[in-house]
Amino acid sequence: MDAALALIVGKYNYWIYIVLMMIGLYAVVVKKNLIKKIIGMNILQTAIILFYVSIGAKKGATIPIIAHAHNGGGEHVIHAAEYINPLPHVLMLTAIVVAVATLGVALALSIKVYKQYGTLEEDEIYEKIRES
Amino acid sequence: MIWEFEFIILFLVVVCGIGALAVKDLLGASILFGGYSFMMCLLWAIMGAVDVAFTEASVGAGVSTVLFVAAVFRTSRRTKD
Amino acid sequence: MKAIAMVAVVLCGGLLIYGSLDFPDWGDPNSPASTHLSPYFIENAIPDTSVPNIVTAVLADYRGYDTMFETAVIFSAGIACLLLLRMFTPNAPDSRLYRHTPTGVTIRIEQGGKLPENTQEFQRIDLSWVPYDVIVNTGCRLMVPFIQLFALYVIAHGHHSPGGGFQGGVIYGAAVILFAVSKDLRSAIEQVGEKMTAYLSSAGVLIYAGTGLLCLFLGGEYLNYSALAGLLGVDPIAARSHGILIVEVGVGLAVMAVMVSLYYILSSDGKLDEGL
Amino acid sequence: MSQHFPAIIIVIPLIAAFLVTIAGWINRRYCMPIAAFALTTALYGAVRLVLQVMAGGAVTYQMAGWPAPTGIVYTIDALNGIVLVVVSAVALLNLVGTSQIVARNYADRLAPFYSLYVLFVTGLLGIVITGDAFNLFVLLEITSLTGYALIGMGRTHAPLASLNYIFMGTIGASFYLLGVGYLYLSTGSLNMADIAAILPSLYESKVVLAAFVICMTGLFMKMALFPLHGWLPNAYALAPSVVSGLIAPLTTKVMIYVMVRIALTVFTPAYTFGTLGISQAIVWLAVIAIVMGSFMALSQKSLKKMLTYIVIAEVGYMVGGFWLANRTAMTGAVLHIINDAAMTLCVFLAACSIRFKLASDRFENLRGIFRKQPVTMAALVVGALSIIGVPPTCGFFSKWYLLSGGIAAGHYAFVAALLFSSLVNAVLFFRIFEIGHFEPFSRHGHGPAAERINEAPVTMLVSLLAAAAVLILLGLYSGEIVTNIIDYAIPAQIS
Repeated sequence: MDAALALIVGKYNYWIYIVLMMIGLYAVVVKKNLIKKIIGMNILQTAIILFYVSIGAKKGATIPIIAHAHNGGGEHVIHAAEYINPLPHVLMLTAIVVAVATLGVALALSIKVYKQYGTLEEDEIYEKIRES
Repeated sequence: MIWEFEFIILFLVVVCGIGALAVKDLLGASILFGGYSFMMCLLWAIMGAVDVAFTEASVGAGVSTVLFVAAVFRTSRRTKD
Repeated sequence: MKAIAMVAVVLCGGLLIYGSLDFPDWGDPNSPASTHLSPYFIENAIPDTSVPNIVTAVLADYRGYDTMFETAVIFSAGIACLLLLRMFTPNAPDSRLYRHTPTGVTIRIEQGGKLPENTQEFQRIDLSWVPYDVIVNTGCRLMVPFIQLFALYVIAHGHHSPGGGFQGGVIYGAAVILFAVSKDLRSAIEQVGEKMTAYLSSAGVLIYAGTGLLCLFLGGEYLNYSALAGLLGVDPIAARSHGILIVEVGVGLAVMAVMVSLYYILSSDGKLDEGL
Repeated sequence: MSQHFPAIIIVIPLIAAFLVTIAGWINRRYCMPIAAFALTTALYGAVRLVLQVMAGGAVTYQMAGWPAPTGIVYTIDALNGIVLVVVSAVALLNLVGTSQIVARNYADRLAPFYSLYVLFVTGLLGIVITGDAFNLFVLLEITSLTGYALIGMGRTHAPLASLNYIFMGTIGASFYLLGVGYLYLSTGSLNMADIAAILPSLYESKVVLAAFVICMTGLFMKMALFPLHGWLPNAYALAPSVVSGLIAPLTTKVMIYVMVRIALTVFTPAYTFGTLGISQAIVWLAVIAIVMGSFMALSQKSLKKMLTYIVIAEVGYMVGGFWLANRTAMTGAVLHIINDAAMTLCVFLAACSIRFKLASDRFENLRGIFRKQPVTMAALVVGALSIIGVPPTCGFFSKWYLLSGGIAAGHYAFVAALLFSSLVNAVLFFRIFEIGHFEPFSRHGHGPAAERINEAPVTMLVSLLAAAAVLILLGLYSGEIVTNIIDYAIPAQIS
């Protein structure tokens, strides 16, 4: 029981990312509205970013900006344990950019689809394709 | 780090995410998605990822929402699910 | 379909949960991720590049190559929207609305007729026009310059505080978008035109890639800013710091231009005529 | 300068993409030459790199001067050297072949088109050359984004197909990113060689298992292995013909290369084929992919749609050959990456040429096509023979390796699926030849006037003939390719 509790409490951020990821995945696959699908896709991507940021977290450490860097830096020794792991943050900056770029293209395409079929619902679009 | 605060934000993230997908109006969904991004940004700021939080605040909660609203404005607000 | 999707999602979640059982605890300072590579960055960011913000140092120097492609991703998103939505041979709008400013009378001009665009008395308005709002207009007009100033600060101060080219560029783009939302799209395009966004986005990425190429010609590896030391007249470590600033400016330009052009194209259906 | 080739090969196309955009506002005629120059440079650099690798072993290049685990490092060995040559050559041939058609059909959007075209190729080259797991993701996204846009610019239902591709592609890429995250969590590194060095002590870890499964699922989605192939047929068939000659030969093949790279370099053969024990399941999946791809190809009524299902079946060949896990089959799989890229290029270029003249590629419109477009059809015949696997062409040799590898592994279902698929391919293509050659054209109501030769533009014919010649040359020299390059590409542990 204690072990299970420790598992849940020690990693609760990881559970939240799994929940968000499943929500996003479900929305992309099941939702019929294209904009809703795009929102689901974004939630999926954000969940993964949350996962990476959780990897970087470190208890008892501060943000990865070195204090007193330029005034009297000589005697100030930097310990790695004092600062949060910066690498996942760097990777996730890139991932956010990728997400917004994908979002732009997806929205442009959905506008184009709307202009063509007059609706954003997938089932109505397929109906129109079958009729023509 | 105040764990109650973090817990509330984690809860709000999930609520906003589900809300954005459940609400039956695309404009509302875009705004809720903006709220989701902003909550996410707070969460990352708490975890010490200040650069990521800053980016998410300007991109996710800012520009993405505007792009969503623009796209909804150019298409329709109607949705069945 | 719904059932299959549900099964797939549950399977996927199960796999993820199974994988997370072996995770180190959240925030564990002794996890491999915090002990293998990151101590090097934390301890050597200042000696190597003289940039206190480790994230900036890693982003633009150690992994600068990733960041170059990140800028290229943004650039290709802008070009992709241009290719997909922009109508290069616009068909004239069905009708245009003009407002006679002194009296507030609105005239609709059907296809074919045209009024001179820049008369004092007549002002072209969007088909879905909202009456002039003092609070919104004045508020936004006041905010835009300060947002732009803040954006420049974020770009320039990325070495010492959170921020950098990408965030600054987005904020600058947001200022232009705010202007376009509060006034109308045409007056925003008069300020930052379509050609300008195309040039700026190419120029931004060219600055980045060109800096790398310059390093290569000066005898270093690609993007090895310390090769610029002779050119900038500083020691190799400071040269890395300056190199980071140069590429951040490039990133900022490209991101700002692409954000603005994405908004223009999405909000006007590719006609760049009437916006949100 | 020669030590900088790994950087130049990526950077020159990248810079060219931006120059094309600027050139588009000045004078549109400059766009195509700039793109062609960039791709030629890339091809030249790739060939030089392969020669360098053959002479002196793997080449490494440290970006920004940082050594391996800290910075991003390029490692070029025999495997990615040869794939680099294939990617740049295919892209260049398609660029030259379609230039006149593009100039005529897309005159108003030349600059964005060529800009995205070159960026797409840059992304593919980068995926192949990189030695960093995260860098691969960024480049993957460049390729995908430009690919979505290039597909979405097509007519009729292309935007919808492209949107579906976005959803599937993003899920795939996100899974890959998540897998890399799991690897990073358990090893703390992003460099492929470094991860491989740390992993052996973690083989029993659940995290590594999950990382492997997630990565592979994402890649299978991207390469359209059978149950996850839903996006591919519509996206490739509805894409503009000038683009499908680029995307169809390259995307899936490069993804298969990534799978080989991840499975062999990151996870090492000992883990992939030893500890894991899922090879058999994936081979069976490949068998199903081959059979289903062939069946679905049979039921199609237009040339391009049929070709897309053949692409799905071919993905099954390579995945199956790789997971058979013996040296012969793996040689076949790697050789097939090269050959399949060339033959897919050949048949898709032919389809593009036909569609340009007929404005349709439905089978009933192909009557008399041999008399109208003799050169195009000659190239299509060579490509078809290669896909079927007739000896002088290259398709035969890779299939031979795959077959003997399947027999050596004792996996007779795979062998049977390969033979069945070859038979189906023969049926498919001979049906087209029958329609094009033997069915009387005049039945359609046109007079004999329409039977005059009416060929596609010269550049198209040149690259069609070049592609056909490459197919035969690859066949004639396949022995040399195998002994000089592919033997070094496959790690020695695999017997």
